[in-house]
Parts: sequence; structure tokens; C-alpha cells
Amino acid sequence: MVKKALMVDLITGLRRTFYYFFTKPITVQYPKEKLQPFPRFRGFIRLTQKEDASGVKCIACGMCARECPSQCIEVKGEGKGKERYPVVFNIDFSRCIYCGFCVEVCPVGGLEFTSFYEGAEYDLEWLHFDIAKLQEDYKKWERTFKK
Amino acid sequence: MDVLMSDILTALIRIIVVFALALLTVAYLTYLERKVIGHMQVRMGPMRVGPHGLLQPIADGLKLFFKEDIVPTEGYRLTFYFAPILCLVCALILFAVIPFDAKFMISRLNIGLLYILSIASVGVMGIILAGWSSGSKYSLLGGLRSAAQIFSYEIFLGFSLMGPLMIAGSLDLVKIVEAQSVPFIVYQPVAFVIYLIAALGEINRVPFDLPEAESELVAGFHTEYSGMKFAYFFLAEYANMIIVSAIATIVFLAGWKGPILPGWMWFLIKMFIFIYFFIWVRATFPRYRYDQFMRIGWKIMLPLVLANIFVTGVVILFIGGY
Amino acid sequence: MAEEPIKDREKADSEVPIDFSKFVEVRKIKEKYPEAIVDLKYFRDELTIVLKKEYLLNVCFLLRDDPETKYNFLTEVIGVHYPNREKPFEVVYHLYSVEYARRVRLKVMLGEDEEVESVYPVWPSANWYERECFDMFGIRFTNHPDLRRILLPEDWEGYPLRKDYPLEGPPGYREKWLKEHLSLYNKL
Amino acid sequence: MAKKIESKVIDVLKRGTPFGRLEEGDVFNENLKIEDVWINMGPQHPSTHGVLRLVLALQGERIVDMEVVIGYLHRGTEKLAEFRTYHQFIPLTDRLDYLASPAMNFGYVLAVEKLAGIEVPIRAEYIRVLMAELARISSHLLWLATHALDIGAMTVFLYCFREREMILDLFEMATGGRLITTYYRIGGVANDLPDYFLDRCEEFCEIFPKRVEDYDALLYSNRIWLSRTVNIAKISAEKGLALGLSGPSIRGSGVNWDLRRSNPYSVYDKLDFEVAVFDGCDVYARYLVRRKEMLESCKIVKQCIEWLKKNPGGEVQAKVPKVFKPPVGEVYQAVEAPKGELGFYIVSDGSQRPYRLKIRAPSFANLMSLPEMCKGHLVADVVAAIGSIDVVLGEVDR
Repeated sequence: MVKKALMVDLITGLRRTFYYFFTKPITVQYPKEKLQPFPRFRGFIRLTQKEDASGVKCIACGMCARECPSQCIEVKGEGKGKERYPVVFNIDFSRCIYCGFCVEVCPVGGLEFTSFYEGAEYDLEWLHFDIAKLQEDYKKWERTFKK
Repeated sequence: MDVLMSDILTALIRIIVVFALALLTVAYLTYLERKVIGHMQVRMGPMRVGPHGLLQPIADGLKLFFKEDIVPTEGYRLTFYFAPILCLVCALILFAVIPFDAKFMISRLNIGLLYILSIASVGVMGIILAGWSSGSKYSLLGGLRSAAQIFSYEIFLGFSLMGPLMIAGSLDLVKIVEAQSVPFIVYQPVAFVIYLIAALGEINRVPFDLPEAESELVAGFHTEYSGMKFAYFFLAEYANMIIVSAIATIVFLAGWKGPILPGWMWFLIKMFIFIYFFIWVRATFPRYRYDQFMRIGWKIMLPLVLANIFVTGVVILFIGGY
Repeated sequence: MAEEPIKDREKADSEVPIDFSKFVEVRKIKEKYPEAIVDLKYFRDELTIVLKKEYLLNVCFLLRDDPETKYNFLTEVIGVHYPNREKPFEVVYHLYSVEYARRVRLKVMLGEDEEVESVYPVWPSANWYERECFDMFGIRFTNHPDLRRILLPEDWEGYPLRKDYPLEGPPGYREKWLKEHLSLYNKL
Repeated sequence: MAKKIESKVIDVLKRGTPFGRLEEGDVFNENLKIEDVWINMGPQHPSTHGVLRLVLALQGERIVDMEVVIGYLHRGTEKLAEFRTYHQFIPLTDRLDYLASPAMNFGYVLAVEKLAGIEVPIRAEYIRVLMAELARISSHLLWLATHALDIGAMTVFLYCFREREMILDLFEMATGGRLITTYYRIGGVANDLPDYFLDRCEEFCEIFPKRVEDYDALLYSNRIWLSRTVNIAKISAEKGLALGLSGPSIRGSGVNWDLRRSNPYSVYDKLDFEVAVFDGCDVYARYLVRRKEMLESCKIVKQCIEWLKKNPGGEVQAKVPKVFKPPVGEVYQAVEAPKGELGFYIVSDGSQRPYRLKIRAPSFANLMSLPEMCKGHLVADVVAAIGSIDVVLGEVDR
């Protein structure tokens, strides 16, 4: 009764918020400072290069296109056996759900994740990646924010 | 003739200074609130516009100013326009009698406190009208809630000021301050606590923000308002918060009195302690339900405040004043 | 697509003889309604009892109220569509007994125009499950208090989870629906 | 219709309102016309947690009647499943209850494994349980956050998000996704945990109970919180079970039923934890259940970490053929998702795709008891009741 009249329960709460008033905020000011995603982060996908930089590793087997749950990959290849290489390789990132099955299923490690995630775009066409765009350096797409 | 002119001129200057300052304070109060609550919630609050978001209130004002003015088809045009203006005017003319210093005030009214209480209750009309004329059920519920809430809390607000008033023996705000050699909070702690609770109810703030309870009634009485009309409500709400804090300062904390610093500064410091408290409460507590809130008012606070008046009266009768 | 494999399943199940009288549910039903059970299956530790639809409600009451079974929780009511069968619809009831932590599956076969008794009087939770079943398969439940569509709009045509319903809806249906429902929007 | 409403009104008046109670002998004035106010709460409303729509019939602020309208987020997941392979359906399960996607994956992969009779490596089992329990904590944190915000305590919201962010970081570390993890695979998990994961996870388990004290300081014994939750939206155990209520919501009515304990799956029978049961039947009891469950989950996570640290290395995925064809048959597998009993019923015809897949979504069933809880209460209590049964509309509408 005395406790209730003295509003102990309310004062506990007030004390807690007052304590946090003087602690450091945990905010990350997003466009000004960006957190580095963890290595396994599933961002945009790109084609990996061969070690001797002579082209992409992809052998256009079409496993990724078959495995993709949202059917956003289109592959066409030329050549036979180990010489096979992709001519058309499109990923429609407006449909992609970033599940990672294509990267997982690839027999030669021809696809990999980047840490790029700022996929909000005004232009839908920008999200339709073709074979050339899939090999570009993703760093250049990152939005920068002037301080 | 010249004397009259100069009187009018000084009055005008005072009005302009007070109102400009009041509006600026009100605008920056929103900033202060967001910052304080932000830091209590381990975040930063506004940071983008200007250094540490200092220009945020201006950006907000501009945004509201240029926003499209929407009137619902179901609404009643006249009252829909009139309600926010009534609210804001009632809030702003209260500044007329607040003594910020022993000398600095727009007008010294010998029934200052009565004036404040009566004008404040007219301001409620704006909220009720807004709720009714919006033509939305959520607004209507918000309006009805605030009608019940503010009219009943007016009573406790008035009664809780009765104790200090009896000791001071005047309704004149300046005289009340002058009567306090010791702040009245010492003699009247119960009245002080009740005043704070009633004030929270009066200005619709958490835990008593039922007319605009955003999780239940969307935004209560101002659900349908946008643009400048919404801004009026917003300003009125914060202006009321300043007024309520100012009255608490005058009646319970001896107004501008204090050592070393000039009077107006003491006044502002004390006032901002109250404002900080109101913000602090908002950051901490959940919201009461409408019927529980009324129950607290009528079943706990009314007997308490009446007992307080009675005890004060008896003490004054036997001791003959402090 | 469906016909042959399902025959396979029935064959596969019958290869392993199981003594079904060890299950208390089967015993109880056989005791009280000897001709209610059409078929019994046991697959992956799950007991399935296929019932005649006339006996469904009685069996449900029995399983709920009997102190040895106490199936007081209806987990779900499911419709399955087998277009090539004689009785194309299957209504599956999953029951759970909180006290004994046991599950049992009841099944009723339905023809195209047949109705089944609603189990709403036994478990009120059947209300929404059966509504969903009606919504998706068009299976009607007699004595259901409020048989309306639940997930789809009231004026939806067709029953989407039937096998003859194409994945993206019948051709032209989407356009027609949008035209009708966005007409007000288009006027603006 | 009008007669029906009127009789309902008289019912309510007999039960009593703040303005008095209708006695036996009172004569109802025939000329006095009483009309209910009909209010659409949702689909766009700040506290219906998505696109839930409630049609309320009000007398003043008291609820006379209520109808729940759902389906605004219906995506036809069950139809889609019939056109996906078993493997391809995993990402879609993430999107059911997007607040606890590992728990959703868990239910699905267990059902498929039961159907195909796959033995999962023990290490994968522990990782799965660890992830599912982290998901439970994060889901309950978000529930507490929004529930408190609905009742007006907005600071709890941000404190809860602070801890939830830590869990999402853990998810990102192990799986690469923050919200939509897609980590479980048929026969195990996608890949083993990274090296530093367990240490970070342990750190979180140390911090978390202390952070729960923060929420307690603001809510646990706060009189406003108590007056808003105690004796609100009551539902008895029998009624709850009859209406399909499961999970933490029914444990708040004193039913000791947790699938992790009563029908243990995975490695839950080897773990030591307490089932949180409170018998208040009201919003506060459900709050207490979830609060305790968070702490219990934290304990389970600790045990999993201990085991995983003791037994490093080893397979995390069983051998599953690339073209996965389960045998013909039908299975039902239920798990204790954060919201209640999540079940997957799969009918297989022996092909690569499920013939029929039905999801028993806990929120869908829990929502059925909302009208029962709310009748006779005020508008403000509806918000508390919705919060207390913790619905996620992605799961309700599927």
C-alpha cells in the first residue's frame, strides 16, 4: 500500500529511462556511415572470373536457372564440355529473392554474392542485369551521401 | 495623448516579443521532445537537417505549410476550418497574463489564474468541434473522449490550485509569486502531485493521451487534418504544455524568484524542468484506458484534492496564514 | 497425373500387415460404430482412419468425449483434390489430444456434388478451417454456421486449389477482375 | 438485423457498463432508438499488425460484436507449392512468418524428412535447434515491442529492437540473410556455422537476461501496464482449445502443452528447459509466458552452444539425391513455432513436387478466438488483445 502510494513502480521506470538518457546512442547514421555486412551476406549476385582473368568461370550448364525458385535467371551457352561458355546470362533482380540456391548449386563456383544491397531503384530496367553488368565492379553502384 | 501612445507601443512590443518567443519555443519544443525521447531510447533523434538536426522544426513547418489542404467530403467545412484556429488562439492568448519576471508581462490581470482556467476550457471546444466536424468515426470517438476527459480534469486542475491560492489570498499571478517566501511546493506537496497529473490529462499527454491515442484511434480528433490545420493543433498542444508548466512554476515553485541569476532566467529554468518531466513521462509510461482514467480522476483524485483544500483551510483558520 | 501413384501407395501399404486393433481409436470406433471404418492406413507412425461420411460427426463426438482418447483439439481440416478418382475430394481431419499427446487423422471421401457434415458442433475451431476448405475447393459443409469465402474476395470465381485451376488463374480472368474492381479508380 | 443488434445491446446493458446496469424490471423505451457504431479497424490501422481488418460494432466504446476479415495478404503459397520442387519451396516457407523464418523452415524440412525417412546428422540438429530458438527470441522480442507500443509504452519498442538487431546480426553471420534466412535444407542445414559465431552467440546469451530487466523495469510491475493487461481479454482453457488456440497464448490459460516437450522432435528431448505456463487466462498471463519463454530459449541456446563447442566438426548435411523424389504417402509434422503449433501436411505422389501441401498456420487458428476475447471490452482492449495473441499476417493469409 505504501509502495503503491509512493509510486515505486512508476519511479523504477522513470529511473531506467533517465539512465539511458546519458548512455551512448546505438544509432548508425545510415547513408553517412555504413555497416560492413558479414562475409556470408547474400547481396547482389555476380559472375566470378577465372584465375587467369580470361573470362567467367560459368560453363552455362543451366543448373542455376533450373534451381531458381523465382525463375529469374536466363542462361544460354555455346561450346561443348569444358569449353562451354555463356553467351546470354540474365538475372532479373526485381524478381530475385536472394535465397542463394543458384550459388549453392553451381558446380564450378561460377556465381558469388557481393555485399551490395542497395537495390532500391527508380528504374526497373536497371535491375535487369545482363552478362556484362554481372561482371562489373559492384562498388561503383554504391550510393554515396555527401556530408 | 502621448502617454497613451507610448503605453500602446510598449504593450505592442511586449506582445510581439512574447508571441514570437512563444511560437519559436513551441517550434523548438518539438525538436527538444524528439531529441530527449530519442536519447532515452538509445537513439539520436533528428540529425539530418542542419547540425544535429537543429533546423528540423523549420523543415517540418515548411512541409506542413506547403502540404495540400484536404477537407473530407463528409466533413462540415465551417467548423472543420474553425476548430484548429480556436484551439491555437485559446492556447496563445493565455500567454498574455504569464509573468515571466516581476516586470515583464503583457498585462497584469488581477484575476489571472481564473482567466487562464476559463480560457483553457474554451480551447477544449476546438478539439470537440474538430472531432465532430471531421465526419470520421475515429475522430468522433477522439472528440468525445477528450470532452469527457478535459472537462473532468479541469475540475481537479482548478481544485489543486485552490490550496496555494488560499495561502496566497489572491488570484493575481504576480501576487501569488510574491507571497512565496518559501515555494508553495513545500506546503502543498499533495496539491502539486495532483496538479501534475491533472495537467498531463489537461494537455493530452501520455499516459493520458486518450483523445489522440495513436494505436487505438489512429490519431483521434486530428485523424482527418493535414497541412497547416494540423500544424495549428500541433502548436496548440505544445503551447498548452508551456502554459501548464508556467503555471506550475508560478504557483508551486515561486516563479522568477531565485538567487544570482536574473528572474526571467530562473523562470525559464523552472519551466523547462516541468517540460522535461512531461517529455520524460511520455518516454516511460504506457497509456491508461479511458474508463480507468476517469476512475482515477473521480475516485482517487477528487477526494484527495478536496481533503487537501479542507486541511489547508483548517490550518489557515487556526494559524492565521503561514 | 494422380491416378497411378495413388494405387501404388495402397499397394505399398498393404504389403506390411499391421494389427490395427492395437490402436485405441480403432477399437473404440469399431465397438460403437462397426461399419463406420472404410479403410485404415499406417505410414510413418501416423494412423489414418478413412470413414464413411455419415458417421463422421458421431465418430468425432466419440473421439472427443471418450476418456481414453480425449481428442479435444482439432488441428486442421484439409481438402485434397484427386480429379481422376470416382470420388474426387478428400477431407482430412487432424485431431490432437492434449492430454495424451497423440494424433490421429480422419478422412472422408466425397463425390463432386456431395456435402459433408460440419464438425463445428464438436470443435468450434472448425469454423474457419471449413471456410478455408470451401474457399479453396468448393467443398460444402452442411450445418456450417457461416459458410463464406475467407481468404479470397467474396466474388471470386472458381476454387483455386483444385487441380484443374491454372496456377495464374484462368486466362483473361485477372484482367476482367481488375477492370471490374478498379473501375472507380480508373474514373478518377 | 436491427432487432438482432438491439437484443445484443440489451445483453450488454444487462452485463453492466460504466454507466450502470439494466435490471430485470427495467422497461426499455420503445421510442428510444439505439444504433451501433460500426467501425472498420484496419486493414490500414497502426496497431492491427499488418493488414488485419476488424469490423467492430460499438455501443459508445464498448464492443457488442466483432468480425475478423482476413485475406488481404493471400499469396497462394499452397498452390505455389504444387508447382515447386521440394527444395524450391524452402524460401517460400520463410515468407510465412517472416519474423521467425528459421522456425518456419524447421517445420517444413522436418515434414519432408519424415516423408522421405532421412536421418539428419546430429550436429545439424543442434544447429537447427539453436537457430530456431534464436528465432523464437527475436519473434517474441518483436511481439513485446509492438504489444507495448500498442498499449502506449514506446520506449520498450526501441529497447527490444536493440536486442533483436543483435540476433539479426547473428543470423546474418551464419546464414547471410537477416530476416529471410533460408538456412535449413532437406537433410541438414546449408553450411556449418562460421568460427566466431558461437562466441558472439554466447556473448548475446550473457547480455540478454540483463536486457530483459530493462523491459521489466518499464512494464513488469508498472501499474498502468497492469491495469491495461490484467483481466483483459480473458479466455478459459477449454474455450481456447475448442477454438484452436495454441502455443504461448494457450499456455497463458494454464494448459501445459508445448510440442517441444509433449511430442519432442529433433534434439529437444536432450535439452533441459522449462515450459512456461501461467494460468491468468488474460493478456498479462500471456505476457508472462512469452517473457519467460524468451529466458528459457536463451537457456536452450546456451546448451546448444555448449554441445557444439564440445563436438566441433562433422557433417551438417545428410546425403540427399539431387533429384529428390520422396516415396508416395502423406505425413503431418508439427513443430512449436513462436506463435503456436505450426504443421505441414504433405501428400506426395512420388514425383519431384508435393501433390498437396497444407500449412497449419498458428496465427490463423489463434485469430479465431479474438472475437471471443474482445466481446464486452472497450476499443482500447481490442488492441491489447490483438497484441497478446501475436498474429503475423503473412502466416494468417499464406
